[in-house]
Amino acid sequence: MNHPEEPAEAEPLSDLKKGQNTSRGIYAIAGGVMLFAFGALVAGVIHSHGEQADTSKSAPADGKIAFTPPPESKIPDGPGGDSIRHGMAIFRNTGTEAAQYVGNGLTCSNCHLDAGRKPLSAPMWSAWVSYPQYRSKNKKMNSMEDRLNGCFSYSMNGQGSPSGGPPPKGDPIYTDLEAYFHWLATGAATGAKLEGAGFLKLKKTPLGYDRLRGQVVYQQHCAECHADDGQGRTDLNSRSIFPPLWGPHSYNWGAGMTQVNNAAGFIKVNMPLGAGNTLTDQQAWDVAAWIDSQERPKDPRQKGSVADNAKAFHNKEQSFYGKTVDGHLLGTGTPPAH
Amino acid sequence: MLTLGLFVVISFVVSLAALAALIWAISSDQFSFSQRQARIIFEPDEEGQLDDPTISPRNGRSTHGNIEPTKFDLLRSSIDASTARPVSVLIGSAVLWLVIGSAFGLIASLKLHLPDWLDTQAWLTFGRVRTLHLTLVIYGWLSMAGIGIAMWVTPRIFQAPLQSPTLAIWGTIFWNIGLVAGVIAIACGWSDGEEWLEIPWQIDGLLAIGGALCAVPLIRTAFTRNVEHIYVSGWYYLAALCWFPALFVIANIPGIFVGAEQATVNWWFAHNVLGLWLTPLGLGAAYYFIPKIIGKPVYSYALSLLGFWALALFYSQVGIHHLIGGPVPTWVVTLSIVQSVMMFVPVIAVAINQHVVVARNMWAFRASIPLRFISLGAIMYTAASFEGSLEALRSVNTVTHFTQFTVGHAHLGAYGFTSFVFFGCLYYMLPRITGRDWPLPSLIAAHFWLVVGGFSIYFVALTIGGWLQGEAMLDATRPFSASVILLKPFLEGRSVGGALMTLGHLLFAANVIAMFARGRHPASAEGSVA
Amino acid sequence: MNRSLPLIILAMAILAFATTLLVIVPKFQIGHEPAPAGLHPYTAQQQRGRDQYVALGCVYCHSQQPRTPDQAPDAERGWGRASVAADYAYDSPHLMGTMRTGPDLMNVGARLPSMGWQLSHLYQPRAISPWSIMPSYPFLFEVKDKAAPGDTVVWLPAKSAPPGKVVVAKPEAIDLAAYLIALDRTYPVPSTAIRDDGYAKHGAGR
Amino acid sequence: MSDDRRPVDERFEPYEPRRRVPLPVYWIAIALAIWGTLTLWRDAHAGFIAGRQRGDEAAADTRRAAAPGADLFLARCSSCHQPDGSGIAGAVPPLAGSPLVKADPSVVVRILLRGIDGPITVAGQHFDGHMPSFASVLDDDQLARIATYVRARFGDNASAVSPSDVAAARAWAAGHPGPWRGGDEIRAALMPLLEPQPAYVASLIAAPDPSILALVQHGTGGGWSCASCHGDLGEGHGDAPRIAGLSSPYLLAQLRAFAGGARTSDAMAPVATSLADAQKIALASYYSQLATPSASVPALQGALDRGEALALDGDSAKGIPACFSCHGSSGFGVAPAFPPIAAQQPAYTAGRLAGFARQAKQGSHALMPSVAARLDDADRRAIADYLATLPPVPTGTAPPAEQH
Repeated sequence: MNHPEEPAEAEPLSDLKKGQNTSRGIYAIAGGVMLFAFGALVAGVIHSHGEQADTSKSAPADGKIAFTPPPESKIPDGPGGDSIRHGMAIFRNTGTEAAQYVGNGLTCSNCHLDAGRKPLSAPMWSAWVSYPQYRSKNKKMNSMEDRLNGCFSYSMNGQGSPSGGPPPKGDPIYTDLEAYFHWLATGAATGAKLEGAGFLKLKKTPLGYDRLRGQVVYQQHCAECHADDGQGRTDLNSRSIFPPLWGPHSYNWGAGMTQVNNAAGFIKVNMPLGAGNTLTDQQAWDVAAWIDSQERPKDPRQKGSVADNAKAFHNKEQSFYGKTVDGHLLGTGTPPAH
Repeated sequence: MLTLGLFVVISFVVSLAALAALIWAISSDQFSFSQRQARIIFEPDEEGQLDDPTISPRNGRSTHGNIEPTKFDLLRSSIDASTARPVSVLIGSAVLWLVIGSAFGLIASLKLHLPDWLDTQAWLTFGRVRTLHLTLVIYGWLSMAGIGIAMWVTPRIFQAPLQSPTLAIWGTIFWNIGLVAGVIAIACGWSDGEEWLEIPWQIDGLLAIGGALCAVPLIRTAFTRNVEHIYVSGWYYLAALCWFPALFVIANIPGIFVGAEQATVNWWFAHNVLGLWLTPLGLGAAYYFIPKIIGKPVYSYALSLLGFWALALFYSQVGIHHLIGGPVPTWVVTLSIVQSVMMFVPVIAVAINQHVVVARNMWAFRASIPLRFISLGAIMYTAASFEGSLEALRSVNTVTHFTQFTVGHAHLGAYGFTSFVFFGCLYYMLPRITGRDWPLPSLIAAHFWLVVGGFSIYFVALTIGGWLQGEAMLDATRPFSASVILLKPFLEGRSVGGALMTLGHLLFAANVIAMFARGRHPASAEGSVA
Repeated sequence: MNRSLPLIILAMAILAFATTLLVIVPKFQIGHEPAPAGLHPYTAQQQRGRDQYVALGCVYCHSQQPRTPDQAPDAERGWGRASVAADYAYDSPHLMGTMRTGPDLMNVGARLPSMGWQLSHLYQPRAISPWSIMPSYPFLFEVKDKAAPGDTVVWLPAKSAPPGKVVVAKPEAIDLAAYLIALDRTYPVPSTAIRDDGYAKHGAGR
Repeated sequence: MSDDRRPVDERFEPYEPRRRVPLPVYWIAIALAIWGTLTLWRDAHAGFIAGRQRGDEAAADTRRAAAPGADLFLARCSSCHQPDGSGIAGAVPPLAGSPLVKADPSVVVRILLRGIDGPITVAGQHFDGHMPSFASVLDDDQLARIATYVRARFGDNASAVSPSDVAAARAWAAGHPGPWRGGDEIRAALMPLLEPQPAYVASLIAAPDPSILALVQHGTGGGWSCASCHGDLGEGHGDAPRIAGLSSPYLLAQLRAFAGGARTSDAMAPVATSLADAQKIALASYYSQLATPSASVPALQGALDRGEALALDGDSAKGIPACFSCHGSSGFGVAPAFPPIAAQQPAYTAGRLAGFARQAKQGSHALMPSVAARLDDADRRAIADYLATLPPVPTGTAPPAEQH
């Protein structure tokens, strides 16, 4: 009856054995709690690691300050808020809210996407903190109102509007737009270099830009929305959904967008809408050249001939203004709309 | 809401309290039990000798010398003689159903990637063939083989001849008639329509009677036993033989449950068939045969107590994890999830008990194919239970639910564990029953390697394929068709594995038939050594 | 553990405890849910089709229990809102299923309400979805030279149609398709409806 | 010889030695018990959250019901008529100062119920408008609140409109199907004193060929009938899309894409393949002319607020442009390439967006794949459900009378 693996026979519980049981119980409970804590720790580490992978995206770039404008829901109530809201409405529906001063089919938010919020489409929060500013365009210190006046004159083709020009100095349109910009820039430091300001400065490509190569790109990537003739498209109520890119309803020859480099930078980042950065740099340059080598309303600054005006205002630009394309002198201007 | 939340808490607290009480009882020796009683049957020189009747001097392998017969051998011979006839009938039927059932399984598997094959007859459509496979292997092969093994082992551990063996034979006949009727009904499209409960309830009565007739002799034997202590296998067998009839009858009563209620009953039953019927049958067998073949006892009495009662406590409440994310109350699902994970406790207890003795005697594992079958089966029980506990976690279940992963898991439990254990047991038992050596010993190894290889292919294919299928279904950007297309090569792999397994079963059946065909050895049929 | 009777009694008591929790209490809880107003009992034809569904074992590849958006994109696949216990008020046997070898069918009638499509698909799924591994059910159809009046002719794409013959649906096929089309649980259910909410998380899915 | 051998004698019968339960087993048991308790608590909490989520929807409904109509106006009207009711020059008539708003309450309600299709002059400005019908997407109570709000704000505090007024107008509108045919008809029926209105010139729409109607209704001539999946009026079901009112070129392009394999759909491919090109052209034309009420309701538990924000403004943080910046205000579409998305079946919208996201994963840089790749599950459900609440595109004609 000798079983070597067998521990001693069960005996009546002695006090010693009871003590052993108690200490074993303590060991068991302590070990169990520790095991649970260890398990929870491991699970927690795995879990938080998974979460980190999601959020480790935004890294600051070249010393510029990242900035996010406040959400629309944060617009304050009261008269101040009303002004901000109206500014936003003008920005989005310029042709309705500032109908007197708009001479084409565009709105501010056609180029300043997402109602002036989107980085690298000249967002208004970055514009607000960089004015007043000296501009070589008109060789003077510009206030924000001066700048907006320029927008109405050129990009919105004020000359073709019912009033024949931009809103007069001191018009509440300026105030409301500025209120909106000021609110968008909430928390941004004045004069700071913000990440995503202005348009992308697209590097030149070895091939340069070519309008005929651009025509191919246009047909492939742009015409579905902006139409073959560049006149954009409207919904069934004739409301413009895709803005006209040239012709009488587009921006005039004084607008910054007529400069191929500006257009190329804008296109590269933002177009096709929702699929930005899918075109190559070369495609962006070429298609910008195609668009900006089409006729559009004349430069309102033009006093004499196109050639004179080209010398006065366009000589330092990468622009087709004053050049002859397919036998047509660009800058002559389209006939007035309507 | 509050009262139902209370229910969950109460049920879990009750289970935990029961577990704690059990642990306390074990650690403070509350179970009066005399080792002497259980051990009186042994002689000091019995341990450490391989006992494997598939190894005979005829094939040149013998591990121990000729030991003089003892009084105990005489007793054992008369015990074996009392069970020989009913066990032979049960096992013969079981092996027949195994072959037919696995053939249907192979057809079903092939149809999943050859959907236009055999499509002109209604009874050969996938939905019926698959059901015939499940019904035949669960109620034909596993249940009958399990009962047969229990019927052979129980009188041995009780050291008493089987009481009323004729009842058991009648039970087998009823069970077989019920099974055949059920199978024909399903093939004709007459089905109760719930998974694991397809046999029409009108026919289930025959199975219930058959099962009861088989259970009565065993329970009677338990009450007339000649040893005081009940060996651990006996606990599992006694409990399973009481659990299963209760489950089967309750789940088959028609007209009480409707809709979502019926689903809870369905899965309460279906999982308990695994947990409270096949698992105890398999574990009981493993608890007897592993030490028996090695000739050394399992690790610890206290552990087997913990393993058995924790299994009863937790396994009975896990069924609703088949309805995670489904239209049943959150608290039932959560309860089943928690209890599924608590299953780690009994599984670890059983694993230590069974694996330690094998690990310390690897020479026996290498030498004996029956032990290899049984011990691999026990390992796969551990694996299947761990996998099942993890699969019940909500995060894992989201992926694996509704996929072939669960099919792989079900086969790990029902095939890898139970069938492997039963194969090993039958290889050990049949020479004892018939008094003859296996007529085709070389087929035993072939059987082993075919089913091991086949099942490995089967399980790996479905586990990987099922997981990928689940991931595809969770990704809304992938169409549903993606989950089907990616699965096809894995389904083909499954057929390859299934074909190997079926081939192995044919070899096994050939061996069994050849053995029975030669009849019982006259000496052992006499029931006496002299 | 030396006596069998206490062992058996305790084992059965544990099972009774589990049965109470998993079967009896849920039965009363679910049983108290009224059938939704939008859910109708099956018509005789739909019930016959349902019996076909059971007999052919459709449930082994098709679940009928969409999950919540918190857990899985079932709704995005058009399988419908997550089902609740009361949706099954008229289902016996229940056909929730546990496999999705094929798509969920809880709302297949809302998703694919075309009888013609269902019949073509039952005759030969691969005529419609080449990737499908669903069995074809030719024994639910007759192939005739010419359709008789009153026959339901099944349209098939040219590559799958038997040349020069027409495929006509037997009543069993029409019943089954009628049942499938009746599977439409898109009516609203109360916010207190019973289902497993264990996947709900703060902010998830909202 | 061996046949006569007795089986080898057995000596060993298994037993269990006495040995204590190893401590690690206790550790695992205790750790699991703690885990189980926490899990039970957490899941009970999850049930509580789910209940509250559903409760939140109900609460939001009550909140909306209690609001005097301003939020409904902002959600339903302002994208065209503008938040201040000024309309859009040349496109959408103003509400502020419009005589229609100040007139009898039934005028506003009946316009909301039927929509307008045709020329109209408001405050001296000429429009050729298409206003959708809200009859199928808003209930009497909601319409009453919008009408009340519009009249109070833009109609010099004109009297309130009650749901019963709307119900009465609905009964009347049942006998007058289709949209108002321009200001002329409104002037004739409701407001004789309205300023002179331009004449409505009925556009000539050829009656559909009987063979096309047979194809639509019975599938005679190839494929399952269109109506059996897309509904009698092309309103869609589940993930079969609404096709009524989609532009003819768009529909034709899709049919050809299904036939050619450029667009995949298990159900559409066999049908499109079996249709002759002339049939495709006729079907596209037929469905483009149907003005069918919306049959779409939110079904994906999407967050409608999020959906509205995405549709109107997009999400700049995720680089998602507004849906309406291409698909037109109110999701009415921009011919020919951008289909109407308003009143679309939500399961179809969500599934299509998911399909686009898939294309993006496979390397497509096309427009919709690029956008859809930035939407997650919740966004797709939100957009789909929001679009389902919108009125259907107000174009084409009323459905053929024999189909009612």
